Amino acid sequence: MNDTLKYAYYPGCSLHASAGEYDLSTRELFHALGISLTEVPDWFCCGATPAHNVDELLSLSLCAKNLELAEQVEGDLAVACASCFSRLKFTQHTLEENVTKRKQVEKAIDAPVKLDGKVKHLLEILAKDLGLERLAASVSKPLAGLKVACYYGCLLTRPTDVPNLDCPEAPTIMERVVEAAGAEAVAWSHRLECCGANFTLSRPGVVLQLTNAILDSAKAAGADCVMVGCPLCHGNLDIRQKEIESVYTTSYNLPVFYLTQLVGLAVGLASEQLGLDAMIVNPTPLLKEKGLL
Amino acid sequence: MTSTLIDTTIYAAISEAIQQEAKRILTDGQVSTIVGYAAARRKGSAQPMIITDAADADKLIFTPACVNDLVVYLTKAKKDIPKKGKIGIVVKGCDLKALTGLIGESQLKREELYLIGVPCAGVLASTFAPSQDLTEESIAPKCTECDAHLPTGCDFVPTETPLTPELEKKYAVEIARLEALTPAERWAYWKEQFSKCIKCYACRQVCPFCFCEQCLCDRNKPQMVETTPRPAGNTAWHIVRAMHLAGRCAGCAECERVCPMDIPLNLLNRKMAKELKELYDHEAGFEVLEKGPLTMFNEKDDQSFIK
Amino acid sequence: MHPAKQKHTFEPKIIAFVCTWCTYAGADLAGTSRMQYPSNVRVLKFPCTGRIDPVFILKAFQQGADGVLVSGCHPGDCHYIAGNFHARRRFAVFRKLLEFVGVDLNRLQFSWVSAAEGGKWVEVVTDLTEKVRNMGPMTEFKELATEEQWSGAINTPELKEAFNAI
Amino acid sequence: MSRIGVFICHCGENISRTVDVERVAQEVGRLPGVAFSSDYKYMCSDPGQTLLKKTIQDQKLSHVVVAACSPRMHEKTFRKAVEAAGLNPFLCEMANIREHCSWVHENIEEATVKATEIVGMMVERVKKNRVLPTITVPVTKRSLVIGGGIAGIQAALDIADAGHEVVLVEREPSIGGHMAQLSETFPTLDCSQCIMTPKMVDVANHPKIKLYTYSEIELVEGFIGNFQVTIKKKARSVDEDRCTGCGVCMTKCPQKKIPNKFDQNIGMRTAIYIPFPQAVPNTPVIDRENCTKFKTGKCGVCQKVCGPGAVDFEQEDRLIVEPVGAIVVATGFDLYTIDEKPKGSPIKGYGEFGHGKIPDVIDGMTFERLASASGPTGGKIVRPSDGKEPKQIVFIQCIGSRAREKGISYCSKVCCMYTAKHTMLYHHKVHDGQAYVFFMDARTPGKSYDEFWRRAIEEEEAVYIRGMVSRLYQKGDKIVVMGSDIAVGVQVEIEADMVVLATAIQPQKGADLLAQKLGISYDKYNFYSEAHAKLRPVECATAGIYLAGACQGPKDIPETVSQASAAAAKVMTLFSKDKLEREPIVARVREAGCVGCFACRKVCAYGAVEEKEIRDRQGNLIKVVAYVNPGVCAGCGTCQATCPSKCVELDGYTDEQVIAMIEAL
Amino acid sequence: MQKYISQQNLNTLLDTLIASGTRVVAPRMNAGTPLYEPLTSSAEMVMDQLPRRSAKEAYFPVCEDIMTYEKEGQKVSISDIDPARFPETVLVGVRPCDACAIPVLDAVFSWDYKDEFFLERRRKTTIVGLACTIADDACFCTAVGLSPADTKGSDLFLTPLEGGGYACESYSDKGEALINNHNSLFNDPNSAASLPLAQPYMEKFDLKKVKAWLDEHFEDPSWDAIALRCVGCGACAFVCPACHCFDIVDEGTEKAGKRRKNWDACGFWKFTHHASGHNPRNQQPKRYRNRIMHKFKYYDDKFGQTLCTGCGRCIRVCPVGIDIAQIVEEISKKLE
Repeated sequence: MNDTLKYAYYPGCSLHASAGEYDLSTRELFHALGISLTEVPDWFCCGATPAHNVDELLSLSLCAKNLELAEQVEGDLAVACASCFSRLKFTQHTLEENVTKRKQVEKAIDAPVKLDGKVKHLLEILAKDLGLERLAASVSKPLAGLKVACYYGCLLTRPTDVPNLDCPEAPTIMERVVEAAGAEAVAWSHRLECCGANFTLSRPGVVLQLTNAILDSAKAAGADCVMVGCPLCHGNLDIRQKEIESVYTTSYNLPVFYLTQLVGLAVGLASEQLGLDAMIVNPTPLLKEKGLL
Repeated sequence: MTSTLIDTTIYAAISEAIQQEAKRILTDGQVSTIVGYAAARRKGSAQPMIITDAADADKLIFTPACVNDLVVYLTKAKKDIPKKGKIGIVVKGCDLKALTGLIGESQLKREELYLIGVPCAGVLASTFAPSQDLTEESIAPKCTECDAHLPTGCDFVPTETPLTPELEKKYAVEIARLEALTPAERWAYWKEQFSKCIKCYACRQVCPFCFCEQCLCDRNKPQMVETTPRPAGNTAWHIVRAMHLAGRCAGCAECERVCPMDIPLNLLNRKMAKELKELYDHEAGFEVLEKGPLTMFNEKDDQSFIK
Repeated sequence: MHPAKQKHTFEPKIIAFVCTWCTYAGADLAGTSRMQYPSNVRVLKFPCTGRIDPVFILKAFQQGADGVLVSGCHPGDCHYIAGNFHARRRFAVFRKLLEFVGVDLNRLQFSWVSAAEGGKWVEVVTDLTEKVRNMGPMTEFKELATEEQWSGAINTPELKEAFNAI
Repeated sequence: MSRIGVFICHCGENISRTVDVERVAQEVGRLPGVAFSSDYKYMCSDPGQTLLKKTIQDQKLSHVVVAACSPRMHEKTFRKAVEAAGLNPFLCEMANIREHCSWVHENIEEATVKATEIVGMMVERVKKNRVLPTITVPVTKRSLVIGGGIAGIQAALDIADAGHEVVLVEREPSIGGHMAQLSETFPTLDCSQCIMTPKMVDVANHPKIKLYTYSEIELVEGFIGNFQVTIKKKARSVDEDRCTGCGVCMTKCPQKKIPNKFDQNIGMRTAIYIPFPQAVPNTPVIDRENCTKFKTGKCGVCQKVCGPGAVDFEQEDRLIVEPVGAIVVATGFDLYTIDEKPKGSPIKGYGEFGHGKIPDVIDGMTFERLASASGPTGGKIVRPSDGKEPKQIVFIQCIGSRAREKGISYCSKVCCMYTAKHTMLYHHKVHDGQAYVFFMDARTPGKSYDEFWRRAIEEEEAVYIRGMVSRLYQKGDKIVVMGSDIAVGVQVEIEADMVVLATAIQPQKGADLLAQKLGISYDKYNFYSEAHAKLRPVECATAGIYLAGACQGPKDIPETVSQASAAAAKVMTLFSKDKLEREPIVARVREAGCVGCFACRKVCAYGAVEEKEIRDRQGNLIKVVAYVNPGVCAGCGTCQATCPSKCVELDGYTDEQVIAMIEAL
Repeated sequence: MQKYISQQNLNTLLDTLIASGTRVVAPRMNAGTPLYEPLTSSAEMVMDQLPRRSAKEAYFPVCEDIMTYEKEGQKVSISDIDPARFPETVLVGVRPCDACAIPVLDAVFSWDYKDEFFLERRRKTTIVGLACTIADDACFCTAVGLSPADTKGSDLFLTPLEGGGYACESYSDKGEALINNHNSLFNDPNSAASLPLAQPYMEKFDLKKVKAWLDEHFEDPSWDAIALRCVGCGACAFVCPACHCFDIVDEGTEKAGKRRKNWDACGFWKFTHHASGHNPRNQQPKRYRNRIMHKFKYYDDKFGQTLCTGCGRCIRVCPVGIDIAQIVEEISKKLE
């Protein structure tokens, strides 16, 4: 493996909006780790969760086009958002399997479909391409004593055979990464439960119920905070936490970090480089308490 | 027009290295015999040489005229070569593939061989005099498709690395041309070629894989293939031969080189190799295989051609 | 009642190499069910398609066959476990070779016909016969057989006439 | 020149209606080598056969062609007749002019021409036929049975009762296998050990059965009727002849806390032990890994207390060679490991179900041991974690089975039934407890099986929930089981005290290695393959080797027992003759030409090709050639088509015969 | 009789002959290989290359039928080939190294047994020789005592001249006849000098010495050194103008077939392979030894001639670079 890792970078819409801190921390962290990210020129929405529910061809074409754009940039395609990751992977998988659909899509985007390029979630890049040893080596401020509940949500590892990020039902990649960063990953039950995703707008009740269960089990497992790799999960767990607490008359006060933020801290990046101030549940007390700020 | 030269300057150093090594292993008794190349009378020409005395080691050379696949001398078909003790042999990458295949077919044992690998930029085509320079035009067709300039897994390989320019793949081009023709046109092409055949069996005798003690084409009870050098028998012979080599031939192209009638025999073998690659992703000669593509099967093999 | 046969100017010679357990039995079934098919086919019985040597196909063409059929058990049904799997590879490769030397593969048919498929046997044989009949005689190998090296040739005007007559 | 006789049969009118038989007879009469040619109304009739025999003698015929129906109909008939007339039966061929001609063509001219050519073809063929002597193979009337579970025991007893010696080899210290571990058995709920142990004792006492426990198959050579089997008898450290089975050694052994595999490691045993009280033989074995004597050199109590002085620390593994004529493979099954993915296996684990992490998540076999009266808890169903009685218990079916994404797509067949049984056993012992079962489908075919399942629901109050479990996790001392009830379409969450996973049935570890020793084939799961899925379900493709029980695929006890008896019957059939006769259609190697490339061996599905050394008079090795074992060869001829120099020939289908037929056309 | 013929007239001559139904055999390209083959037009003729195979096949075919058989019932019937059917042939552009081999072959085919097939074809063939202007380092005709302008074996001999055309001289009635029948195409000889002839650089062998050594050394270690590497093909014999061994095989079916005569080569292991399985020449060097012995000793013993014309073909085609010229040269030095 050559030493300077190069990637095409597909931030996805959220990272240019609600999840700005994810984008920021990602760029900063990768820069710090000496991994080069080049943003895919003219990338556009992957269609996220809605598109494929209404028009499969559309969602496939959107991703296929993005994949084609990515070809211009050297290196595999690095993706931060679990949803984008899932969609891009799905597209590759579907078009691999199904020639007819591939033909349709090629017609739609008026270009040959490129399936050879690899789509990788940030976790994959940290854990596999860079490698846990090298990651651990670049840690200057180990997250000693920090108990982290690693939350995968639905899309990172499932369905079987599509993302191939880790074992779909009993993954460990997040734990391995955060442990490389010196933190302690707690064993808890709701790592892969659904957070309700975009029902947050249409059926908030459902989402509250689900997110509450998640936070509850994280807390029960003794976690100080939650780590996610998905803007939407982040939204539901972080932004809604106060609301959850009030509805279920309980208190969690669990900061919800993006993986890049926690790892960023470990490699010694400053809070502003990681956009910690953008977090709703204020992490500062916790980090101070643990002597990480 | 003058065709661009191919750099063979390293061949001198290689010859030197071969001589040193040959002397060494013969003196310390590691091997009893070495099969290599030596210079011959005609200008620039080379010939196979079998030496058993360290004193002869400095006769060994490597030049663009060292065309032979010496591996043939290790096969059962060549009983007369003394085969006591370990035998040393000089092999180019292409020759090595044949050797690998022969191990897979229980004809050779690696531990009984001492392999002197030759880094090779290419050798001369049979249609050019041995005195010719090695150029993009005079290079043997097989060398234009070579993927084994540096032999691997040998006991000794000189350190030189050959400069190997990308060349137009002569067989690939010719196969494509023939495939584009109609069956009738292809038949006409091969008919003309095979009509020249005189059944001298040079193609068979130099082929490392024609190690059969009795070729079925020599049998007369039953006579599977006409033995007479007539168009019918010739055609049958070359078809049967290509079939027998399918999946085994790794393209040393000796059959084609030695054919006194210039029949492009290796075309058939390369075509077969191409098909086996496409059908079963098989490529001969890279590793010792327990079973060849035609002695094994996969339940999911293509059967689109079967009703 | 089968349709009245019309006479053809050319009746192809079809040679079929079949395995005894499936296709031969299938052909028997066609017989016991009194199905009708062209009489051009001549059947050679083998224990298994695995026994069928490509040389036989070559020989058949040399002996004047206009079409050749090779048929055996469906994959998985081989009486000898895997004979037909080996045959499948062997012929997949051999037909490519024949094609490359200029044999029209429409004259060479492979099929799986089980002991229960009398109907399929009839269909396969009929189709091949019709196809080859429309293609006309397989002259390539026949011509070869009559050709000599120029040096061995002798004046045979009557033979030439005879051949041109074909 | 040969003197061939050709007999054209009219088959009443079946042939003569569309084939001009006289004309065929005439034309064929002109073929080179034909000495006699005539037609007759019914060749297969007595007078027809008499005519045949008479003509052979009068005309001094060298070969015979009978043109009639399909050889598949009457070849045997005519070859017998020919033999009776003093000719070798294989010098007679049939030309099929009925099924392949008269019945499928209506035009008399065409049919007659075709018939003539068919006969002509067979005439050329028969000319090249050789005299073939029938092959006979001696049969050693002893049988090897591999595996001492119910399958092996049943097969062994059946064969032994028929009066043939049986060598029974078991890997564990005692026979009994999995059935001995079970508590009760469906659908009758009779105690497994009560019906099992008597059979085990029968084996031990049977004069015709030679029992090797704590032993494994090392090497298998030879072929049907003539196998040489090398058995490795592992060092037991206890002399079987001396040991009286008094058990003092075990009571005195200081190492008492060793998890007992037989009890799924929930019960404990000593270092010198018998796996369970009814073990056969009742001779302890020292588990050298855990024995203080072997670890430190000290201790040796067992030796001191052993009256007969049976304990022998110096004992070593022994190799024993047993000649046998047939082999029954009954190696049984193993349970799917629900932990993390086993190394190097395509099969993925169920880490998410917390097995191995959550103590009260157990598998079905562990539940059997809990429920078993002779088990570690004396039949009390309690939680491994705290010994409390579970009041809420959840059974989850299809763990591994029918889970393509987990690497196993087959159904394990017995889980539906034993889970139903478990709910009953639980209900019988914990009256106030509640059992839940998550299932995909309930598969209960089999005599009074479905009734049994219904009973579990209707009388024993098990709650069956159709749907799979998505996740379970420890919460306090409860296990939260989250799943979906797809029948109702709601999410269910149960706080259970104990969870039982119905894990899939898999072949024994190392099944593939044993198969390679035996030269039998196996599928991608390592289940052994039968010769034919429908018609030869208990035979292996390799002659003389038979299958019994779950080593071939998931089976319950009754099925296993019947297959074991079937296998035994096959063995007895084989043993019913002193010599094995088979049609001499086998491959032979022309050693003079063979170059020993062994392409033939590579394509032989029967492992019939062996290596043979050719030596000169001084004994120097000239070359190694292929040798086809006529006892094993099945006669497919794939080897011949593969041999580059055609140095292996299939009798009855030689190149000479084939080419002659082609040239006849 | 001395004459001159222009290239154009020569072509006209050949075309007239072809038109008259005579078979005109001359060097032409067949799929990229120069071979002696029947012409359909003089335009096909190529004079500047030595054909890959020798001219011998014009009267000693690669393969010819010598009888046919048929079987019916219990009897066999045989019919012969009628030599009258061999075609009239004019063989043009024959190099001296090919032409000189013809008298050599005549000797063996008309010795104790008269081979009607060979002799009749000879009778019907007129040989038009051509002085040789092309030589490479495999050529050694001069070394075996011949020359690029040797007229032995030719009925008519052409010598290419400066400024085109050929001086031609007849050496037999056949040659004479050819000129007379087409008189108009021949002119009187002119003074133009002939083109420079080929000059094989190999020095003349002392064939006496060679034979003398061979007489004494049937068994000799050097045979291994010479031919251990021989792979046992028939290329050398088949391209040789003087090799004349043949094999006879029956080919056909149970009902009918032919008996055929094919070229054979002493290099083949089968050449001396007995039905018993025994092979007196059980090793390749022994087989190759026969090639040298036959050419430079046995044939001399029988017919007082050498069975090699130094055309160098076997040297050019040998797959393993066996060089007969070098071998003979070394042998000739052995006695010094």
